[in-house]
Amino acid sequence: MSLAAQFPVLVVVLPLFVAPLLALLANRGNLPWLVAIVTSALTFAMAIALTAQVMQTGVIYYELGNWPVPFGIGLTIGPLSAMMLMIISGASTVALAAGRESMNAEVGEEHQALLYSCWLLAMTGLLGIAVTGDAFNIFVFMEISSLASYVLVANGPKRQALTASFKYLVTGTLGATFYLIGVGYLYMMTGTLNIADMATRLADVSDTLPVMIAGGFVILGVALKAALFPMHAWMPNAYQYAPTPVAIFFAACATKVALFVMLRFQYELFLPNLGPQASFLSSWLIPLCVGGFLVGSAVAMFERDLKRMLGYSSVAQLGYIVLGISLSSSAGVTAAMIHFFNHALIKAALFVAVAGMVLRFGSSNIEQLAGVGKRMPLTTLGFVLAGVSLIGVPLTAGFISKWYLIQAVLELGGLGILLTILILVSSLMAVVYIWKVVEVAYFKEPVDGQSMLGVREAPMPLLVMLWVLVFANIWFGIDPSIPITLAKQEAAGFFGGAR
Amino acid sequence: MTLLGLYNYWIFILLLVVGLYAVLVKGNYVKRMIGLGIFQAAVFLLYITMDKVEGGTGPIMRGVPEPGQLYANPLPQVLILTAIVVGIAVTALGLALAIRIREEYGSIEESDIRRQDQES
Amino acid sequence: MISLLGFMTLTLVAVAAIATVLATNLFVASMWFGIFSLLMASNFFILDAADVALTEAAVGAGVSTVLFMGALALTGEKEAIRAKFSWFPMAVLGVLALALFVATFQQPMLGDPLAPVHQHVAPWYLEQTPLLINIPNVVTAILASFRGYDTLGEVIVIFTAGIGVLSVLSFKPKRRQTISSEALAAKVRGVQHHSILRVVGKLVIPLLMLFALVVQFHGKYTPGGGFSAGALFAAAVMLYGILEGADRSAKAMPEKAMLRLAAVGATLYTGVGLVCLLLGGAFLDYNVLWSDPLIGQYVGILLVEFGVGLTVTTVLILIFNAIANRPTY
Amino acid sequence: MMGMILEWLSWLLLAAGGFFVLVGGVGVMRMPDLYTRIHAASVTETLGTMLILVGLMLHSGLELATFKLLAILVFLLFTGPVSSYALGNTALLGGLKPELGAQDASKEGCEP
Repeated sequence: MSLAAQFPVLVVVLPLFVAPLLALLANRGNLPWLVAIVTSALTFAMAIALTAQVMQTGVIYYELGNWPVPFGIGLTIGPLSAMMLMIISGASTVALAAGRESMNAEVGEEHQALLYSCWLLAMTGLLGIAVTGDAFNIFVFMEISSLASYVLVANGPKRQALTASFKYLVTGTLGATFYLIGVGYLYMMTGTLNIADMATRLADVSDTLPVMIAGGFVILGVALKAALFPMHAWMPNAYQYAPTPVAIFFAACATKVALFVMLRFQYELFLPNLGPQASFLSSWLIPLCVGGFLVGSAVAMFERDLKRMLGYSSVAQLGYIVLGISLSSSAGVTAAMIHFFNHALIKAALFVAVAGMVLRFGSSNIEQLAGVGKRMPLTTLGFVLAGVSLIGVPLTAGFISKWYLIQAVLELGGLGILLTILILVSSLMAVVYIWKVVEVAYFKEPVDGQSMLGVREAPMPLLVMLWVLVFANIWFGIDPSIPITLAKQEAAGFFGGAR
Repeated sequence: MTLLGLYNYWIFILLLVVGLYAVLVKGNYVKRMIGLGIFQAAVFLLYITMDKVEGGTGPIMRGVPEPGQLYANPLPQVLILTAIVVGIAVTALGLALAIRIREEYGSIEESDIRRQDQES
Repeated sequence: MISLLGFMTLTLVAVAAIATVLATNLFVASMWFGIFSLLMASNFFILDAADVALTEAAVGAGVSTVLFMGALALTGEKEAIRAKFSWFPMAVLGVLALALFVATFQQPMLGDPLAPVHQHVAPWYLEQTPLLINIPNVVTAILASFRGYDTLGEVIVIFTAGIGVLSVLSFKPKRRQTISSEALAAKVRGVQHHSILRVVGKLVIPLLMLFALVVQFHGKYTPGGGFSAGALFAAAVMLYGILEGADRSAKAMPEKAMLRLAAVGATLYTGVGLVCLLLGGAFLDYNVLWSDPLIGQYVGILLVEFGVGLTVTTVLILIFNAIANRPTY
Repeated sequence: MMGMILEWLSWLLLAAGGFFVLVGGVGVMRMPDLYTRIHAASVTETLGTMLILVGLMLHSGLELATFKLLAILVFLLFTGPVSSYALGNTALLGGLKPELGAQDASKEGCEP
């Protein structure tokens, strides 16, 4: 078999093979960082090759151990999985490239070998979820990424990182175990674990109560992992107290993988087979998403800490994605997928800029960042442009995803108009909290106690990464062909009946 | 007869509720880890209840199995072997965090920790 | 008759769970948790799940109780007693329990051979294993070969927990350390002079290690395999650590060596998969490992189970030594 | 004929074992403090278990299972009393004074 045919499994196995070896490396200089970024970059290259292949030939199937699918474990890489692979490995590469110096500043030299090993394991877990076609396998890889994420968060400089990590551990394990119960009920009623196979066998048992409960548990478990509105308490905490490069990586892709699982279960399993009951499940999500993006944006407006503010803004943005998913229509899927892609770009850019500021100013408290505009012009400009994309001003990626979301929502008629207004209200709130940072950065005089001498521009790799992301934001604002073709292909897959 | 047939599921529900109650309500971090352990053990019970076949033995086919022999379903057992190790992995990490929190905060009670966080 | 016994053990399990949650002294609670795990293991055996019973007993009752003991020695024993019984969460859980209870009446009965679980995938395994892999223990066949990718993920989960605990506990507490762990262990050895226990320990520990190796390499024929073997071997080392003092068990099984062996175990598993890849098969396809596919499967499963056993053993010992040797405050 | 006697003997042993386990259980409930409870518990541990195991061995006749039961019997013979000793030793070191001893000593006024 040619090497390219092995990519579907190699994209997960490469970091999985390197991570244990990385844990053995002595903490000399930035050797662990180097190994981590090379592996991450290679995975990113493989992900791009896979996406190109998926765009031409459609879904790729790969059977592990050469066992036929319902009996062995099969990997299915559709357009959505390919996009997720790109987002995860891309976010990891960018975060590693931009975050080397801030990681050295925040985490001591002697802890880095284990830290970067956990980083690769977190990435492996997320990639494993995106690639696999087996319901129980998703649980196993979800556990790998979660365990590694708890360790990454616990390495934060301040002592609150420990309690943030413990709360994240309890919530994450509850979510994963709810998901496991859901899969257990599905297995009890269908007798198989492969998602595609389960979909075919679910039709004749779909009216029984245990299948409804299975859907409820899976959605609840995944919502807990994705920090959906009422259960989001752990996410802002984790982003604030985790080392900043970890926050870049998580903000861009960690919670989105849980939404990826929700989207797959909702559209592949519940919608085609459960009929009326499935729309009950998703309509129960709409009020939660509305609550999510209203409360998320509102709290973000009054937040004093920059990273915590972006955490709450992530809660709001995830609310948009779940709104797209819960519309259970082809336009809804397209909107959700496009926002997967664009939100990763926006949040990665914002957090890279914040990493620069925290590195030079030593704190992420907004008041203390006064006058950052004058001292670090390039970083702050990058932050502002990313903020503009977050708000959804035309010619930016944010606008494209908002545009498709509003188009999808308007299909609902009366309710759609109300939802559109609410989306615009939350975008206005986004303007407020981005402006709050801009005002502090440019128009406020630095706090007198703050010595501005030592402060200079952010390190070169961070700036390069920031501006690569900002240009990507603008580029995908003007020519969003790649995410849109992938989204349309996936939507066709679900509704066109190609699968 | 339904009592014996569905009793396993009822005990699963009871353990689920007991485990969740301990995780959500108890303030002590080690007690919450024990609650998490009970909650995961309940899920193990749900899976293993599925594998029992009336009159079947364990899925070990020594020698030539006589045709009529029924075997228990091996698949849930494989899944639960994996889930048990996940449970112990999470418990170990949770306890390590509880130890570090005790050293940094001086206590592992939710109320004390929140009070110290608000003061600082 | 057997399901009546199952009925009894399950009631005991429920009682043990409630007692665990109600106990306010955490040592008592973790003891109850050990009893709960052991009763759960015996119940698994009644439900014809021998492998799971062995692993649950070794991991649930053995290793996790020792970990809880170690953690409690470093944190507080008493739980802050909040007398009030909060109604709101109980009400929510009550509604959830009611919904689940109503659903149970549409679920297949215990032991019902016509249940969907026994229709589609399970019979294929039971028929094909003698032909394709030809080992008696079907559970090990599925664990290592049919769903080998799951178990690979599993080894990585336990490895992540190992380096996670190391990374979290590598931050030495800032406060001055009054007594080093070696001196503390010597003091404890002086006071508790477990001479009788250490003599019997010397007798039991080798037997336990031998049994662990039997379970590891006999896993194809009798219930057992990497996980339970790893847990049993780690339990033997923990018993040695408890009797002789944790510093001696740390000297016997140093942390650096354990981390290396755990990494070797994990990469051994991935390595076997990659070798299958290079030999032209799919990832984790053991048929290509040997000229005759059956022997290929045999060799593949043997190596993979050894990788699992090695990683689980070394990670559990690593965690025990890290927790037991931490200076107390 | 021989089988009949063995059958009866094993049922007899099993019943006796069951009875002693019951006695141990009641003893643990009634005894006042830890040390006397260890006595009651060890009745179950040694006598009750031994009788049940021997009864099972007779029941299963000469097979591999019998040897395994014998191994369990030997293992329990070693670890049972040792664990009760460890419990008592640690309790004493932990400062738990035996209750009955204290009352007689205080009456006669000598150190317990």
